[in-house]
Amino acid sequence: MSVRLVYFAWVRERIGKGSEEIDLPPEVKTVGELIAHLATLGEEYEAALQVPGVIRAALDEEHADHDEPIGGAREIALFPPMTGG
Amino acid sequence: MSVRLVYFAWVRERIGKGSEEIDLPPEVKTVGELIAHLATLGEEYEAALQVPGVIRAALDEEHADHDEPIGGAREIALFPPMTGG
Amino acid sequence: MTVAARMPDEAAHRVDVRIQAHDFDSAAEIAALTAGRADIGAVVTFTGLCRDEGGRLAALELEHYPGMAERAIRAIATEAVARFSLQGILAIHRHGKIAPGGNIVLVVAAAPHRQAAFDGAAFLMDYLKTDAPFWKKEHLKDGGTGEWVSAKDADDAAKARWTSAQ
Amino acid sequence: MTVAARMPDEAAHRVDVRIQAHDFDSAAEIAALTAGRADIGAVVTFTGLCRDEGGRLAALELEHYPGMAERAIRAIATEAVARFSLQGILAIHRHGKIAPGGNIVLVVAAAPHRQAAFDGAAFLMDYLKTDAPFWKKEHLKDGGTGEWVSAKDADDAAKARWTSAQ
Repeated sequence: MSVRLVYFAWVRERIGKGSEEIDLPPEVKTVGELIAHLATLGEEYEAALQVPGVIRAALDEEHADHDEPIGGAREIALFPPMTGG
Repeated sequence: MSVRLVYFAWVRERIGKGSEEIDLPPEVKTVGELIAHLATLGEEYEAALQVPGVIRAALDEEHADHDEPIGGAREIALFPPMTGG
Repeated sequence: MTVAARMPDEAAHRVDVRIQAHDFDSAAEIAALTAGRADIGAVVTFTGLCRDEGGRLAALELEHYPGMAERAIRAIATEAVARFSLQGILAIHRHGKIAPGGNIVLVVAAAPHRQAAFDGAAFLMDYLKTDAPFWKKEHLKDGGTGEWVSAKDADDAAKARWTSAQ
Repeated sequence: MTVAARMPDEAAHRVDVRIQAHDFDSAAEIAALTAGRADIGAVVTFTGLCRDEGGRLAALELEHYPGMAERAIRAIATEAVARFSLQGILAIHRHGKIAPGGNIVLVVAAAPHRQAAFDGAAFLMDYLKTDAPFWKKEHLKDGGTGEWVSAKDADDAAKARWTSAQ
């Protein structure tokens, strides 16, 4: 399954791009498993995702915990804790 | 001792004037005693001050409880609970 | 200490209190409180307006005790600045006849962070409601003069939370 | 129910959310929220401004997740209206580069009485701080690019009070 990944703030800076399409390996079922999978894709991903606990995620623009199933989400966002307001 | 009394809102309306100068009888030492004294001065004062507990007072523009001594205050204000804001 | 040396400190904790019959311009007041400063992070404003009470009211008439009104609000505002480390506070309270939809009171509190600004404005309003010498009388749409507005127990309770929380 | 019959009710509980690069005009927004109404008694505004952090900052740059930013703030604003029976709520959040003293965020909450308006604005700000997808990066006066601003535990605590108080 192909999904669109979008990155923000220092996650984006460290990975070196704002978005990409990837094919999800069949064993990646949850947000946490996706983060663990991405961290194996190279140094830049490792640098961005080295502390998985601080990474926040959204599935199709809705906040999602790490144990949440990705299901049929088309766009998955990964980013640091938010600092708006 | 002569003091200036000022009245506001329904206290003013019931007494029928906004201010007056009166001579304080020597036995009137506190705000509460002043209110009791005024209530004897006629029907309009009685109507204004019939429930002394709701009457608020200020001595020279500072809030004062009923047991507070009038001391050398030059202006004594009597009024209902405030409803600003 | 010279006047020039005192200026920045006074400007940094500005207390501005005005009692007036004419209307106010919230935006101009916010701008004046924050103009030329880059240390303010949060501004909270409270505007109190005249309600028509379901179409019943033609106006509210606000009576006040002129000297004491400014003195009482200034005392509350000064305490708010000290208690919440505000960078500035403004209170404007109108008197006279005010039609539904019209402005009655404006409070503006400025602080480095949002909690202090929220608390400063709420504190000033809670004390102002019970301690500032203003009284509201209703003028009815049917032409009659209505009642003096009664003080609310809820306002005393709102004020009390600032002492119990200490 | 006809559209005409639905209009007053919708107008009575207005939720307006905007994500934009350009500045906002607080006074015009307050006026728009209260225009033509005589049932609003209290309006609370919160304005968040860019601080220079003791002269260190040249600007903050706000990055955001466009679609989700509006969706997240709209969800919080809609909950605030329901929870505090607000008559209207507005949130404007800017993105892009903002200089010290400049506006970042505006919240306006309208209600019949002051406590609901204060609570509505504070609730929206507390949730917005932790749930709206915005990130601040510092640009330094010395020309360098500074750090991404870290999330604060205090902001999580501020949000938590709205669930523990239930």
